[in-house]
Amino acid sequence: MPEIVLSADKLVKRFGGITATNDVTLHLEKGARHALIGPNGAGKTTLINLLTGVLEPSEGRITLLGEDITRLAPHARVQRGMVRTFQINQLFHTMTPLQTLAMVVSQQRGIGARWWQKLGAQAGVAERCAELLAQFHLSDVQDQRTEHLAYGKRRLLEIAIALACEPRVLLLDEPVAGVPPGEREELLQTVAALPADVSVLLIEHDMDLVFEFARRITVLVNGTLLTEGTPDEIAGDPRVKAVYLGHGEEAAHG
Amino acid sequence: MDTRASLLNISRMRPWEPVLWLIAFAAPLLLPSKALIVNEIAIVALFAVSLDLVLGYTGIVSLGHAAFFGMGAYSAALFAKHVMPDPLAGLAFGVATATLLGAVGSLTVVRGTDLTRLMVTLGVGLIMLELANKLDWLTGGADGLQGVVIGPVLGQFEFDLYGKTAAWYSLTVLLVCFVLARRLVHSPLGASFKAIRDNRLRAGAIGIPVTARIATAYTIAAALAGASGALLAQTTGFASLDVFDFHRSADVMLVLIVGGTGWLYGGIAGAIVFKIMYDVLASITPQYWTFWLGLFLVVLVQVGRDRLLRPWTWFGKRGRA
Amino acid sequence: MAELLQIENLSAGYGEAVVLSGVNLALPEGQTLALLGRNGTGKTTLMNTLAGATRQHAGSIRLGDAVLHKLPAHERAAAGIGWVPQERNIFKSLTVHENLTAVARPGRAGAPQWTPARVYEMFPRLAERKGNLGTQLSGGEQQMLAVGRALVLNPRLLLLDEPLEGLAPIIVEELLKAIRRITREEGLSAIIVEQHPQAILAISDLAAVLDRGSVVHRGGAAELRGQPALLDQLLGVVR
Amino acid sequence: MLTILFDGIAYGMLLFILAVGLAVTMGLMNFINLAHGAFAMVGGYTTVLLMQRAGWPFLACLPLAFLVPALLGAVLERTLYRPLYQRPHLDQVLFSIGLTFMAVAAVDYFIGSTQQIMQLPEWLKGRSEFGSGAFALGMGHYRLFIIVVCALLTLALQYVLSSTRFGSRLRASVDDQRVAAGLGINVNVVFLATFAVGSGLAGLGGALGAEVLGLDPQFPLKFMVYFLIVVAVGGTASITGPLLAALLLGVADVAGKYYIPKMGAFIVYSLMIAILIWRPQGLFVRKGAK
Amino acid sequence: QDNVFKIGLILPMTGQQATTGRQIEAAARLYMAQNGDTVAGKKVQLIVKDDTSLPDQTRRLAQELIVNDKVNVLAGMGITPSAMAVAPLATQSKTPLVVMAAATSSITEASPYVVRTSFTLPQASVALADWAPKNNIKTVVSLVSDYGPGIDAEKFFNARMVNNGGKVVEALRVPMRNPDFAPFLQKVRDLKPDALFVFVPSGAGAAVMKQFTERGMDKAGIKLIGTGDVTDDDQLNDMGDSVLGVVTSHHYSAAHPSELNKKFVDAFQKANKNLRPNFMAVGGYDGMRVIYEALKTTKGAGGGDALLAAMKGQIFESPRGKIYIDAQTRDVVQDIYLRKVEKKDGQLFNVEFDVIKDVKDPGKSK
Ligand SMILES: Nc1ncnc2c1ncn2[C@@H]1O[C@H](COP(=O)(O)OP(=O)(O)OP(=O)(O)O)[C@@H](O)[C@H]1O
Ligand SMILES: Nc1ncnc2c1ncn2[C@@H]1O[C@H](COP(=O)(O)OP(=O)(O)OP(=O)(O)O)[C@@H](O)[C@H]1O
Ligand SMILES: [Mg+2]
Ligand SMILES: [Mg+2]
Repeated sequence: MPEIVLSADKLVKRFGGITATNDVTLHLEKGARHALIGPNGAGKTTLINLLTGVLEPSEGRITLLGEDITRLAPHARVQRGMVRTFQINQLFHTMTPLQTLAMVVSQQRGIGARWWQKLGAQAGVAERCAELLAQFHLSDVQDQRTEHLAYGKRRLLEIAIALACEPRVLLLDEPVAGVPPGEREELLQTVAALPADVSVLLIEHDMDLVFEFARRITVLVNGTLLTEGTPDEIAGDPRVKAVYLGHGEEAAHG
Repeated sequence: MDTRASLLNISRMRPWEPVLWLIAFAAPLLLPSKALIVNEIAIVALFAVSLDLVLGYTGIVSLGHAAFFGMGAYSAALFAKHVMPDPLAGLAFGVATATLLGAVGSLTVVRGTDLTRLMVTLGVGLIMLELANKLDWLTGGADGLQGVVIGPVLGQFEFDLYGKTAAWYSLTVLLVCFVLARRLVHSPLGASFKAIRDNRLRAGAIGIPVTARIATAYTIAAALAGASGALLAQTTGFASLDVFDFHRSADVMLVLIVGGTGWLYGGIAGAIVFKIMYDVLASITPQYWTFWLGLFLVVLVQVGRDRLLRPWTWFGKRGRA
Repeated sequence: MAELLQIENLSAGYGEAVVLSGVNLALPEGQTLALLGRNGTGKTTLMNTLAGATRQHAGSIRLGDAVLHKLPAHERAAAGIGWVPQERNIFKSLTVHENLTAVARPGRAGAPQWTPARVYEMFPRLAERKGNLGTQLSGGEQQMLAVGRALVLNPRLLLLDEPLEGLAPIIVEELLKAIRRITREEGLSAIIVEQHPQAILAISDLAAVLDRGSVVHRGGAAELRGQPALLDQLLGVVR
Repeated sequence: MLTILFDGIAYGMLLFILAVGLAVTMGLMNFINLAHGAFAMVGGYTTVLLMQRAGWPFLACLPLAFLVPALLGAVLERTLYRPLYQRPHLDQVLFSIGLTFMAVAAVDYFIGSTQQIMQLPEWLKGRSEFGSGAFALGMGHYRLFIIVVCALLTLALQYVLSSTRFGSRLRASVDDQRVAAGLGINVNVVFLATFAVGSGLAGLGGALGAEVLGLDPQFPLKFMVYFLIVVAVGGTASITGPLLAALLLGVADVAGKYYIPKMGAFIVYSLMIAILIWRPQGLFVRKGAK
Repeated sequence: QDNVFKIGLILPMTGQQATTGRQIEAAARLYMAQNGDTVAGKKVQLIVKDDTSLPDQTRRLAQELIVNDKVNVLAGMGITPSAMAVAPLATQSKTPLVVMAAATSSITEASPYVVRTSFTLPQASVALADWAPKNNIKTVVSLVSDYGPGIDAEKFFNARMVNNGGKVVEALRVPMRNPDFAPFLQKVRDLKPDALFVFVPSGAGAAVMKQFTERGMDKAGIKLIGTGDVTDDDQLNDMGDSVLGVVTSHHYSAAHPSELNKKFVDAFQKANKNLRPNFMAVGGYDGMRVIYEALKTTKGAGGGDALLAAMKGQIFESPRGKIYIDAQTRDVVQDIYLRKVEKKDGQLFNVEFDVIKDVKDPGKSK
């Protein structure tokens, strides 16, 4: 049986009267390509926020690589290898993509607290940045301030940052929203091509991509786990169709 | 451009920088009558650079920076009075106590919004002021601390009435601190400060220990503020309660904003502009100079600092960032 | 058929930078235009210019009798523009309900009226979150609210900037149906920007493709939909 | 003891009335207007000058103490403030401090730097005493007057901001000026009106506060810290927040100085720091706000 | 150049203490206008600087005046720390420093070059403590601002009060930043002493007065007494009838009944938009006189030490009455008056009704 790297145990999150996450249990295997789908407001983003420590769960337990991280600070979870992207871009608007990535790479390599060396002076940092910039088609805008980039470019940077962290567990919250069709596939291929021991959890409403990418799919509805299974099982599940997929030809847009 | 070169380019020394410093160091010789104001500018500039580290680079507003300034000033003065008159030792002591206070004080700024930080720091500053007032057996209370005698720098250079030694001493300390600060802001650590300023949520999400970094930035800034306070006490041979006063924190903030935040030279530029303007205006109209200073600030903001402080952009195309 | 919207020789941009140049477009009353184009070609800029949120350098825009380009932004809503910005821009310190009521205005006499209640009917999810602040909504909920907020303006022309982004397939399906219904049955016109041409062309009457700030293709939507090769070439899907 | 409570409430109300205008501009419009005190000073001087030089009765001056700064605020909003809404907060700080400096020097130049002292009408000067011993309650009539005026104002403001469409349009304009305009809100008029009212309130506060706090050209700088404390502790999201904060601080300050005078200087600041560290968003924030 | 005699007058011209600066500057200029600006063949030049009450500024300005402008005399000093910061410079450069306002006792000890023409708080408060027990005031509460002069006033008043058989029920100190006196006054009211002794910096005095009456403390049988700062001539007229009858002790009142004073007040008011001179002004006026006389005596020869020597021991008639500069302590010795606020010609004045002659600064005898 494959090793479980990340697991959520009976997670509950309440906002006042709303229960956004209701008793959710989820296991992510080593090397998983796992998708999380569900109607709008089902609690997908909330779940990611709980896993990464942006929110504190009302109840339940989170384990990462065998360690209980329920109360761990967000940055400490990143240092243990769990990285996420945001549904709504969270970027460093006064820095350039290059500076941003150089900072993230330094941070990732444990030299983020050095104050006596220049950013980018250490061996390999600049090279790694160049690689990432090229991979995400950002080389041409590497020296522009992030706030002046077009939305699509900013979206790419959002994901590039996460990958620069060299994650072992990667949580992607609608990563390709705003990215044009051609580049979507390419982007997901980049993700899919991550080393086999990296586990990925993907939230996405573009079903073509989800079914192409995922080996397992979990469906969340109203904060509760509806079902979990292989893509084929999910695609055929009438309950999923009723609450999420719909029936029309336009269902999976694109 | 090659990524590495492009990255390192940002921190390259610009040709005008050594020129600026040379002029600064030559000033007390060329204009001996202005040595005292050069000294004062250097002190304020150092104070403003310190604020820039927290405000400009880390995005932490502080209206209580005088707490560290005052701590440095009183520590250095008391050290000279009770332990030994050597200025460098006193400076080190002032920096040390201010650093300590900064480390403790940083607990109050790691959480909250801009407004909360503004007020908490302000509160800490005012409490320090009241404390210094109450501890009058140590600080001399509201009359100020007297009997401070500062020895010669390095056992060689006496503080003279013309203020030349003072000016060079302060300029040297400013230069050393500035070089260190410059190193810092272009380093990975400095980049993480900027990241926290721009987007704290994301900074945490890429593994930056946000709280600890804010505390670090704040403590470093406190150390520099302490140094500038110590310089003031040593070059005037006096310390009084107003080193802790609210207006000092407010003034240094104005100085920094005038010069521009997040630039390091902003603090220096602001100090030069502000002090010279005060000196000129106040000698023309000692009663109403605040009006003209206010007018300057209003115009500065309305016209835009970039265009006012960088004359070469007055005629060029606008909109280039 | 009378043209509702008439754009002539429009150029616009940010600061001094010019993004759009020489754009000509026309849209008859009650019709829907699919506005397509790759990333960064100026689709959002065009929408924002219509809404008065971007600096217009030259050209003219007319909406019915109104000379739109001479009106300040806030009067354009009265003239009949209903805008759904790309980044949603929900008012974060207002509740869902306040987001709707703050901007709601009565429509033209005789036409069916959009009210907050009707928006809730269309998106029941919003009704459940009526008292939540803007920031406390999920991404999809924000998108629904942005659409609803544009509808309660009772516009004559809806500007929808990537309205399907982030919505669940089933909602997408329903929203598309709703848009079709609103345009066909209530005489509303709409411009829809989308990254995915297929879904949107299916419900549009006309199509236009932007590239580097200029219109490079104009025609019927069904026509374009039937020519995947042309579409791919225009949108640069296959590179 | 009740007297102390009463004095504390009156003092708190006074702080509130001085700060409420700032809560409006800073909290609702998101503009750091440190020149707030200058508008308060304008209101104060309007009243004092009208009473001293034109012999107007106190009550008749109050509407003008509102209107004059409101009008001034409106003019300045149109000319100087408006271009700065989109600018960084620090620029706003610089600008509004500059404006304050100018106001201070100008008042000094035209009116002089001495304290202006206001003569209240007789019916406000008195004092009523009730009960005795620990429950003795002495109420200065003027303080009572402040409490009443303040309470009425709060109710009116709270109603306008939370229950009218104007309130939500204002907050929408602040959240996103560009989009609000694009959705048909006349942002300029909304801001103009709000700023004018905020300035007017400041002026009213200045007029009412001049009696207790004194009035000289330094007024805007001297009391800036107090305005800020009230707004910070109360949070900027509502009107009731600053009100409760002002009351809490007022009572704590007065009681503290009465019972432990030696700690007098520390009380307000320590309380503020404690509260803000405990609740960094302010003590009374709108339910559920981030 | 050699024929110019420069006086560097450093004062707070802006900020909280601005009125101090204004009064002194006006008085100094008045003295020069009345006595000409040429003395002993030298042209007297007054250089006014604003230190905004910041000691480090005072110090820098003084230093610049000494080394750049080569002033012959430094003068002014609005607050104690300013004077203290400048004192070492006076010693180092052998420049006489004429203190015209700052009132803490110890200033004259900070440098042998300091000469004071204002007053000290012990001077004023001790006189009051002598008067009070003889006038049915047996128990007092003292209320002072929590800074140097306030603490001086408290110390000397209370000690002398006890010495004279009175009783000090409580000594209250008010923080410098204190917008509302209510809690302190309420405390006093609950303690029910015969009188409340007040020292607050001029400016805050009016607020205390008003709140005192508003609280009905006079009706509860508590008298208000204090040093003259509380009923500062500058503002007295605006304080309203509630201050009628308040007894204070001070060295100067604009209502001092002498020919010289009448002339001084009239001329001052004429030159300054009807502003009434207060005790600050008289400090500045007399300070200028001390400098002028010293210059006359030395004929401008001999530098700072000679000037200083010529300042010591000057005896003359000032608008406040006869004063002299004690040669030993360089501090002013003067009559302290007990005054009561009364209405004359529709205006409020501190009318003198008793005098204690030749009061030295009691702080020096310690
Ligand atoms: N801070 C909050 N306070 C109150 N309710 C909240 C808060 N944050 C989220 N919610 C509610 O919790 C529910 C789950 O939100 P979440 O963002 O997790 O949905 P989601 O599954 O990511 O949806 P989408 O696909 O639309 O992004 C939503 O209905 C939302 O309104
Ligand atoms: N605020 C801005 N300031 C300066 N330039 C901008 C700004 N916003 C967009 N641009 C530039 O304008 C161009 C067009 O951008 P626009 O957002 O209109 O494209 P788009 O077609 O909507 O792209 P997307 O599909 O990514 O939304 C881009 O090159 C972008 O860099
Ligand atoms: Mg989501
Ligand atoms: Mg777009």
